[in-house]
Amino acid sequence: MAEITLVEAVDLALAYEMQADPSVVILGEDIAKNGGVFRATQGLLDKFGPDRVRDTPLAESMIGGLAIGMAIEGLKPVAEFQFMGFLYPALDQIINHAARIRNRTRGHLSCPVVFRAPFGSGIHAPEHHSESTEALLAHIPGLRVVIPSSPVRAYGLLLASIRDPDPVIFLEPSRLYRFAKQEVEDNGKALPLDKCFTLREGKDITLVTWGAMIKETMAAAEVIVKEGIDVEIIDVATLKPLDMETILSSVEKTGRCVIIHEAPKTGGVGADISAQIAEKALLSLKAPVMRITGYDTIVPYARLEKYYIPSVPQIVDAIKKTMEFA
Amino acid sequence: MAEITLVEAVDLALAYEMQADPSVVILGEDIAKNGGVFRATQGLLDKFGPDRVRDTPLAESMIGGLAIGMAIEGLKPVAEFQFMGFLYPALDQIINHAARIRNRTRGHLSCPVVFRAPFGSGIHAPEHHSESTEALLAHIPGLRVVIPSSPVRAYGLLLASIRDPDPVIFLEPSRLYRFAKQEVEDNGKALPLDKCFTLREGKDITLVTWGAMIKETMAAAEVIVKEGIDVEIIDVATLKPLDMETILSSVEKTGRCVIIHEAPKTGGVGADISAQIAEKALLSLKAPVMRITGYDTIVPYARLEKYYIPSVPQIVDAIKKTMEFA
Amino acid sequence: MKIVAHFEIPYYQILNEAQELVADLPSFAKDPAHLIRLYRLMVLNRLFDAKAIALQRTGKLGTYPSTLGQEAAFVGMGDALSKNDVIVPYYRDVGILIQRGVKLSEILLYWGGDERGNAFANKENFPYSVPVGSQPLHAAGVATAFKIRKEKRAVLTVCGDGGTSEGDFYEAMNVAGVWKLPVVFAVCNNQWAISVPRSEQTAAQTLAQKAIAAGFSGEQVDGNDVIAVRDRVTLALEKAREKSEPTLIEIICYRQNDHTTADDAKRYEKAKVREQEWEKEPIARLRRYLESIKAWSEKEEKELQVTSEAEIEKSVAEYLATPLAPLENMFDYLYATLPESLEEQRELLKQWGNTHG
Amino acid sequence: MKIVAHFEIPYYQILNEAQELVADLPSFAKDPAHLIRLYRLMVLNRLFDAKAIALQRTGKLGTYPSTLGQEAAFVGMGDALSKNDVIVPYYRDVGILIQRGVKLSEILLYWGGDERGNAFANKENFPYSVPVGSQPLHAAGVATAFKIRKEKRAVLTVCGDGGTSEGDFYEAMNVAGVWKLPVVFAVCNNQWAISVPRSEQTAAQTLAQKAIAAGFSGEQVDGNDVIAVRDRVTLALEKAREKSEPTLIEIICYRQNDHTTADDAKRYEKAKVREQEWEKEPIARLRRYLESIKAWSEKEEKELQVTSEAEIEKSVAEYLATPLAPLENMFDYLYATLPESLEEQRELLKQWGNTHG
Ligand SMILES: Cc1ncc(C[n+]2csc(CCOP(=O)(O)OP(=O)(O)O)c2C)c(N)n1
Ligand SMILES: Cc1ncc(C[n+]2csc(CCOP(=O)(O)OP(=O)(O)O)c2C)c(N)n1
Ligand SMILES: [Mg+2]
Ligand SMILES: [Mg+2]
Repeated sequence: MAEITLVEAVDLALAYEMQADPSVVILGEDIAKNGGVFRATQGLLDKFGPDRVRDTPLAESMIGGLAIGMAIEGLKPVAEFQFMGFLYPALDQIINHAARIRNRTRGHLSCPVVFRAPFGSGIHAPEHHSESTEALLAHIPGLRVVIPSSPVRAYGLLLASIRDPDPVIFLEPSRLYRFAKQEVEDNGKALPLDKCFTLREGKDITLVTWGAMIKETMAAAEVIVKEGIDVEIIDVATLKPLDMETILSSVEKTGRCVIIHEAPKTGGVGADISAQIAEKALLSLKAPVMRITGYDTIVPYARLEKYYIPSVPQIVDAIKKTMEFA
Repeated sequence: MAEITLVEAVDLALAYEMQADPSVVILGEDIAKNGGVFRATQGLLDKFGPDRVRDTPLAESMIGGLAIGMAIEGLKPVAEFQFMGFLYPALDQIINHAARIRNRTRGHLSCPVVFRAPFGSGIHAPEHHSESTEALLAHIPGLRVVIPSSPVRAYGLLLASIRDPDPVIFLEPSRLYRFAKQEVEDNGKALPLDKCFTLREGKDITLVTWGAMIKETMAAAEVIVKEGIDVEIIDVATLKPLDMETILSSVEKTGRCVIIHEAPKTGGVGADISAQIAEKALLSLKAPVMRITGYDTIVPYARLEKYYIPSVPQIVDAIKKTMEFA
Repeated sequence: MKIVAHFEIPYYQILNEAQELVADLPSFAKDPAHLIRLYRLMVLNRLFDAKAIALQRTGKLGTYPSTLGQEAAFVGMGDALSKNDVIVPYYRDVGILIQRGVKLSEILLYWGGDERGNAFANKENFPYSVPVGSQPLHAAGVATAFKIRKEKRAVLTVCGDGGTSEGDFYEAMNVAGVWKLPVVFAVCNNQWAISVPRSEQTAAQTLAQKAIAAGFSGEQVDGNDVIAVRDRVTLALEKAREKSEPTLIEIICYRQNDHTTADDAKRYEKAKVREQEWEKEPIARLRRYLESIKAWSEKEEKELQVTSEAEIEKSVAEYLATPLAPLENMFDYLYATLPESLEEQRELLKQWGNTHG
Repeated sequence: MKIVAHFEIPYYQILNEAQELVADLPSFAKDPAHLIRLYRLMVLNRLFDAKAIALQRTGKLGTYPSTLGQEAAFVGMGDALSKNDVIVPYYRDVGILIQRGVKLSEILLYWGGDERGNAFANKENFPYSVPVGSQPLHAAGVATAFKIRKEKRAVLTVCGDGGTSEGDFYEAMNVAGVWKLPVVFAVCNNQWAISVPRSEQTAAQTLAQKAIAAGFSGEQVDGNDVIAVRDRVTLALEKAREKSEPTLIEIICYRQNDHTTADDAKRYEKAKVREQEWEKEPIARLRRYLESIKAWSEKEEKELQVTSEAEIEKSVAEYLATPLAPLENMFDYLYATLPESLEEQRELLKQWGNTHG
């Protein structure tokens, strides 16, 4: 069992499922011969041939609409958008069709498509390569939005997403693509969708996060645990539908919560989590729920981008403030 | 001074500003000869001629991108999307360009465009004609999102939006287009953007809403006031940037709050308002903030659509529950 | 300077407006029974249309888009399809759908505002698509599936003249061209996109030539000539099935009514033009031809009216008798299995459902 | 069947790969000084390119897209523009921008990851556009503004061969055609969209023919022939200014480097093909021609190298000396005036800015 990176885990899951299920077909820009600009589809063309591993013309609405048609006709397409910032032309197809075809036809047709895209900032790429607009998709009824934050979860959640009978938006934190390696058993076992992962149990405070911010959150937790604060860390993983049960029972236990995400604060998914905590666990709260997030600005170009991402000291500070609140 | 409907107020504001400012140009599908499918641009072709009142080919990304180019080159385009559900193809242009051109060029270029669209359900139209996805736009840094809920506010806010030097998404609740008439003075006076409107002052509970839900909220308030509960009603009006000051000081006064909107609950703008109240006014709260919203479903076709919209008794009930919370 | 490429756009017509055969009859059309079948379908389509509008006017149906004058286009396309082909329609294709096993009562249910109108028994038919120009991409996707699975099947997708301005329409054609997909793009050019005339939609002299941008052939056909429509679409579908090559067919017709019942064409359309165009309308044309070859009589015409009306009345009754769906259906088809997190909302709906006016 | 429309696509070349004049020289090209100016710009472009890549390799610049082998396309276009025209570029247009008053140091700043690289002094220049195919619509918008204001100005917009597959590209052409907009669409066909070859992008035999879908004329030009590029783009811009008519020009060249410094073309491109294409490259071609007419010498070439290098070094020094912008700039150009509600976040940024690694 090899130690692999998150992007390798994506590749591995694709290979596994393509082997297991001949109806899985992958498509996108530069995904075949080039193996994807991040190499998430490396080697798949050789293994599965050009019918099932398809470089598309450069047109994202097309990728969206085409994959929808394929899925309705019984294939299981896994389509890649090269970066989240280039998914926007496909939003119409995703919102108006992928999310609705089952409902529109009272279940006669369905759309088992997976739309993959790397997302998030911190990789020194040009403008539009740093988006974290998962909230747009998490607002749309009929979609699932899944975000892995480790190689193991990338592998298991991608398998689950492909097998899911409904459309899944699978967002891969590009900042974590090669951040850390992990042993991943290539056993074809899916992880559950619609469930949070509790990465660390603790009794004092709940940290809720997802995607690349797992990195800073873990680092902050390391600092804070040393100071004797027992943190619980939840990786939301499936942002839609949201498993509030896990989050609420954690907050009911700890009474304190900090939500950390990279997306702009206003309208970020953190808002919803915070609102639901306030609605359903107000009396358990010993302190206001804090949100440590990206700013309500456009992600800066490379020279300033790191200042956009919430920092470890900032998270540590929020945890302390929340702990000290009386 | 005539009593006019909301849609007539839109038309009036457009006429006023086109007269006052020759750089204002309007464009969209069926807006010229046909005067718009809701007649929001009725008479403008005759008054201002085909150069400034332009029927476009049927292509929404085009409407978006073209208007952006016009705005950058110094015009003040007011572009109509025929319905909000047909704005999605333009999201890429709006998110990736309109919202960013000022920031991208460090202020050298700017994009004073207004994108208008009717939105919301309840008009017995076919699928896709009933969207309330204002939250998608309210999440995007660089945009303003403005929603009028009366003829007077439609007139004043549209003038302000056209005069604003940055991109504004102006969403008109189609359910209110001809709901009630109001006297509107055609004096070219803009109403302030970025400010909530307090429609009724009260000391017991704050109702926060916008768009067509003003109708049900007002009706619920009428019922509840009779029962001796003194409600304060806030029409948010500008959803982005959000004037939390007005909302917070109201909630600090009343200690209770119900947010009402038509959009799906998860990821709706209500989540953000609720989260911010919980962050900044937790100690003032005498009860959890409730959100009465559309369901996390696709708006049903006409036969069931009314069951999707929050009802007056439902709002009344939420107010009562919030009042009774101890 | 040298010329490196050149292109031509052909126009096809068989039975012209003067009921003359201006080209050889394709073999199907030599069989009067076949032509009578097409004629019956066109009449049914027209009568259904009139009924739907009447229902709308009396508050018993939602917004409805008439197909008056365009019956040959849709009936011709529907007849060209083989059983195993797939249709990806837009929203004006009654004449096709009734040939794909879709019931008139389902069509009414759809326009009456009920999703169950889309729950067709033949599961591979796509439902109506409202976002203009978006559905050709789905057709390309279906065709991709056929190609990958090596099935000899074709897809037909339809949009209007307005739809050809959407980027999606072009993107669909482009991928169909480069991947050699078994798909036929039909454009029902009825000269209007609501109030915008064909001339303001594009400077292209023909809509057929849009295929040149995607590297495959496009052609025009007289959309008031059901024989020509049926013939050209059949050939294109065969080409798709046999050679896996796409075709664009511009079907030239005229919208003889408002865009939908929510529209008022008098605001922008000259009555004169519509009258002139009516001279070309497809039903009278075929009827006169059938009469000229003694294949149709006044008596048969009367019977047809009666049986069609009866069929329509039956479907109207079925439609009007359809009770509201359970409110919870809002949730029941959102996902294959309702996520736990939505159960609370589903309960709320049950609780508050009956508080609406 | 009758033919109702036909179309042709011309190809233009003046100075071919064997340095032969295969067509009459346009008048500007009869002036050796003008050709020398173009030559100098192409050399500057190439040397700048090499420098930028070197900076990237040593960690001093971000991802950079080389223009190696494509200098004639960009330099030719840039020279064709009049002062009052507007350029709406994509991201590979160094050779144009340097002729529009944009400083080399600004271009480095941009690729170094600093928005100030886009704050051009000439305010009407558009900045680089990253979302492929999206910017032709802006050009159409600018052209619409010119038309409404009755200004005799033209817009030039550029995208790659890959960009022609985007719906936006088509929508921009379509509106330009039907509104008769003064815009020139240039497609820099360098045969690749990252790893996807031109042949997999579209089945259209030429990219020029995509204009047929929009009802105006398209043409191909040898993109390694700066004289032909300059000539054809000039004529198209004149047509735009004088007659308000759009044109599509496909400039055929070859990408002689990886897509960007983040790419490795060895994964998908045959070295052989690149070598063959190098035979046609534009700088040697013009140089030999200039030498053949005795307008250029070894000595001048050496001087040019020296002065160009010096100019580049100066701009590199300027770039490297540019301090970070104030962090708060993130907020300062988001709106004309910072909304009150963002002040708190702006303060937060100041407070936490220095806690980042
Ligand atoms: C994307 C999108 N934009 C706008 C509309 C509103 N709309 C409905 S039909 C129509 C005109 C369509 O014209 P055409 O494509 O010619 O088809 P026709 O109705 O004439 O058959 C418009 C603008 C829509 N349904 N979808
Ligand atoms: C909308 C969009 N999709 C994807 C990308 C990623 N991307 C950047 S350049 C490129 C290829 C562009 O090829 P082409 O248009 O031929 O221009 P070239 O770079 O070859 O000059 C791609 C896919 C992007 N920038 N924008
Ligand atoms: Mg039409
Ligand atoms: Mg290219």
